[in-house]
Amino acid sequence: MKNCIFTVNENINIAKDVYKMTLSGDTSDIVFPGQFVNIALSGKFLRRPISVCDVNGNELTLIYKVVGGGTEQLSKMTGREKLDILSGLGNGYDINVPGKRMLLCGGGVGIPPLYLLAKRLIAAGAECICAFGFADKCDVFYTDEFKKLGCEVNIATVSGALGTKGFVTDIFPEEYDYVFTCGPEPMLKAVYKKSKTGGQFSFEARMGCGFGACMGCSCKTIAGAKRICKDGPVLKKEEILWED
Amino acid sequence: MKNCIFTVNENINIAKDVYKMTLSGDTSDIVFPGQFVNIALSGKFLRRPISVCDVNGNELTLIYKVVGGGTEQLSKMTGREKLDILSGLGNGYDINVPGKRMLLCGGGVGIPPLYLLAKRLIAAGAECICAFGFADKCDVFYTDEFKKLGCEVNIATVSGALGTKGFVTDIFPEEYDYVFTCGPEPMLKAVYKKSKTGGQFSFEARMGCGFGACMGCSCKTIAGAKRICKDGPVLKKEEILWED
Amino acid sequence: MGRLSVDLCGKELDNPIIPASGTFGFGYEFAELYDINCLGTFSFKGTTRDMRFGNPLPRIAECESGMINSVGLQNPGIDKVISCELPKLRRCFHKPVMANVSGFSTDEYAEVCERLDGEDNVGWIEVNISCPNVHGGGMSFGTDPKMANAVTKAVKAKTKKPIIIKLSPNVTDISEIAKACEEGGADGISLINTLLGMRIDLKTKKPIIANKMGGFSGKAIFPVALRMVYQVYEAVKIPVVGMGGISCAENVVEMMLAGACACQIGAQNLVDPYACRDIIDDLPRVLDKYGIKNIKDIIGGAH
Amino acid sequence: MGRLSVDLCGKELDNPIIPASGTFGFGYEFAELYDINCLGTFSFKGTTRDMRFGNPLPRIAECESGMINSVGLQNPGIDKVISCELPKLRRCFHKPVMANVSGFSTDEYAEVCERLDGEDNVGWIEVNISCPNVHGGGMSFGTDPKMANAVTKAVKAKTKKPIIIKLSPNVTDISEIAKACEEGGADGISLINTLLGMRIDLKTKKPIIANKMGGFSGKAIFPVALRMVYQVYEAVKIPVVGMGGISCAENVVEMMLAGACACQIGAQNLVDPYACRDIIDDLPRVLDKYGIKNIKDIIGGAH
Repeated sequence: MKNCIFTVNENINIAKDVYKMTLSGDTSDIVFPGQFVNIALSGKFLRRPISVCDVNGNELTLIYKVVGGGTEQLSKMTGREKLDILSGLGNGYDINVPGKRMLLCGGGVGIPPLYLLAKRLIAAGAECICAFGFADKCDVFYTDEFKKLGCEVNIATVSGALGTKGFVTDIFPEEYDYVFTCGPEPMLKAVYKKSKTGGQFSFEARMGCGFGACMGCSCKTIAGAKRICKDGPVLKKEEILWED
Repeated sequence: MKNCIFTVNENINIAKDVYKMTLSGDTSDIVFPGQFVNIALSGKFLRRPISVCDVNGNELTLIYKVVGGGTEQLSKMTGREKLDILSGLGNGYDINVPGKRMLLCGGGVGIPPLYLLAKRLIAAGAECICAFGFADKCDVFYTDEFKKLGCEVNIATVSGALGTKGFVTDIFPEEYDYVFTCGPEPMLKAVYKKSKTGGQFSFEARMGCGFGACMGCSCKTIAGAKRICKDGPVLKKEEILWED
Repeated sequence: MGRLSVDLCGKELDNPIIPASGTFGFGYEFAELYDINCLGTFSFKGTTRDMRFGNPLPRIAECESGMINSVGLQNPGIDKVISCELPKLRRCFHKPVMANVSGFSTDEYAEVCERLDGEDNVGWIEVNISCPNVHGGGMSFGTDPKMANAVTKAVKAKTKKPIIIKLSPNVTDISEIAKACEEGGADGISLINTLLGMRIDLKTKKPIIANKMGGFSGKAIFPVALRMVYQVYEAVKIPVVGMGGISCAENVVEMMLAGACACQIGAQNLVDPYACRDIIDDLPRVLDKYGIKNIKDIIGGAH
Repeated sequence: MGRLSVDLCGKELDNPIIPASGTFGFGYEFAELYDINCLGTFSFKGTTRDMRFGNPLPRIAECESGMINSVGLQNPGIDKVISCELPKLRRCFHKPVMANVSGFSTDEYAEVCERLDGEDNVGWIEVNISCPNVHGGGMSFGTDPKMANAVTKAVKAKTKKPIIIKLSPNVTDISEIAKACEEGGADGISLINTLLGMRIDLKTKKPIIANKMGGFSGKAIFPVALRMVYQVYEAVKIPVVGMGGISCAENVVEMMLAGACACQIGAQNLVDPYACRDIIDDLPRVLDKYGIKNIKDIIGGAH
């Protein structure tokens, strides 16, 4: 974890309520795909956790959706703003997994962290098949970017306006060796049920600190209580304990 | 009273901890010298009341001293900032007074409102003799500006580094017809005691709203309770009731 | 009956927005700025039997997201309120107003309420049993269920106007006090009055407020107010007027979900004199955003 | 003895800055960021006899200038704290630590304190009688002077470590509770724990916190905390540790003027993990600014 000032370079609307922000700063503590940063915003007490989409040298890419006052404030930035950021939070995905055909399963703004993951997996010689779910056509983003990395990209929309009508579980490939996933909890549950391989699942929670101090985001796992922010957000499939 | 957005044009340090800020905006409710504006600052709950130094068309001049976090924030503005301002607050000085030789008695940042007053008095054909008090040489400001209006300016400093060593009451002219004053309460008391003519005294208080709603700044007068912000800040000499 | 209309003790309000007592005077300062007839109603400056100057200065201290006041019930006394303020008010405000009453004995409360009983432009009497500023005054009534009950009974015996008891939040069990007022015959409960707070001046090293402590209000106290409104809504059957730190239309919706049938806006009026008008104007947008048809449908919806 | 040093129940602290329980874990997360030996001490995660998972999620809600938490005393239980956490802690923190203890009966409080009595790196035991998160739990002890007195006596009988009782602010009369603890033999008082607060999600129209209500902390509550520290300082002779909304060195000076001999920093650690270190570094500048030679000279200076 590092606390640094980042400078906003660009902040563009790429889908309905979804923005891509690039920033410059000390990214040295962002080591694993699936980690997140926690952004202080003026007038807001708590920081806003946003997953890392990509990191290139000192450039950080974040993709986020406007869901409340904090992300709305973020969306109005136009460039040159200075942001106080805690970076390199969370455990992130572990890419040292068995097999070659990797399934990357993402829903909505759960997709961005899979981008750096795909890059790393492909660099390590793996094949990536993406199963991405969106509500509607206007919500779709970043599919070309994944294709450019060399991923096979399959899309499902709830409305059916683009790709297969339905959910990510409706566009699972026949064969894959391992699944990485990030998205809303109902999607994670569906992926958990449908997938027969090992996998890593990235969870969301309302957080206090984002670095393990407050126990605000603890969840029960097979291996005991874990803090989503520090021991997660990525849990191994075999650790997961679904409540109710 | 009017609530408008003003734009900061300039903000310069003119004496120790003292700044002169010019702003553009709708000044139409600033009618009398001695009125004040109430400035909203981001992150501060209460507005900051600052007396009007001058107004020219849509240009407003404020002179203020850094005394806490709010004025410090104000002092760091460099231009183009937008400020939410309630303007035209308070009763202000009434220049329809008997006589021709006016004594303008000011201490420190009590001096700025006397500037617009001097302008108005001179325009109305009066003579202005200023008695200004400062702590030390580094605190002195705006004396040349008063001279340029045609005022006679006498200075006292507590340290004696400039002008007469002592207080404003040590540099009273022999003759004058009326006194207008603004400054810290001990100075107002001394002027009240020393002056033999009628006069108008501008008071300060910790305010809540600045426009008469909260009763946060009421004081007792001969004429009953008055709100410094709404019925003041200027009281006629004959109304004043000193407590203890 | 618009989508913003609500019922308060049998009287319809065009909307649930009510400037809180002590932040709106008798309305004149605000009437210079906008037509205050857009309000649901407003609660006028706390009135006692006798004229009061109130506490010494300073009476105001700033806080993070709020302020402390210690005005100490400055008011002209009930005679002048009836002879001067109410007639003057009739000219700029054409709806029933909420009269806010304070006192230092059950007799005084009863007497002031009796005086107001005949005033036709008084729609409700809000009885402040909680002002934290006055030594030996309102505080004790609001922190003791028996006293709260006694005041309620005393004022109910003297007026037919709906009686709304305004509670202090500086208690261990707000529900207990609310129930005691309901048992005493209260027609409604309003809460919360200010939290008792303090600031010290680092330069003088003494309390900023002349009276040392004062009432803390403003956005900062909203979560405490919301919690207490939620608790009181569960404790009593009479209507609850919510207040404490409301600064926007979203806060109004949240407070009504907690159980408020109407909302008072206090400190926000002092920093933004247009706050109430703007909140009323903004409410339809917020209702649309959250899929709410009529605001009265959401009262207590979070339970 | 530097200008920042203070005495806490007979033990000298290098400075008055103490991260508050529940916002600093057992210190490890912060030890990765800076050398936590710069602290006066710190109060570790509230510990109960048995392991607890705590409350369901969500446990966190944001507020204006603050936050609500409803963690519900998640902790590994006293056995694991003694066998795992304290030895691990010795490696990164070389000063006496403040052990924070919670319980659901006087026996449990007494048992946990007895277990800690033999731990040499525990300098003080802070007994939380005020956690508002646990149904039927700590709350009742902190709101009743008799229960507070009973807990104090029970723990004092089992340990020679200085006992600091941590009070809940959700009471009518904080002085009464503090006096009951002093009478029970407490060596110090710490306050305030969180205010009971609530937020409602406008989208779901239900409380954000799974447990509905939770503890409100952060800058917003500072004026209430300051007032209660001022009151308790006048009510008791034992040392008072002040906390509640402190976010900067100026707040520390203000809290000490009100009567605190040391200060705990809570929610601010969660949004600025370097807060305590930075406050310690900034204190000399603030003392200079206000003409204070040694910080201990100002304790209670506003009275």
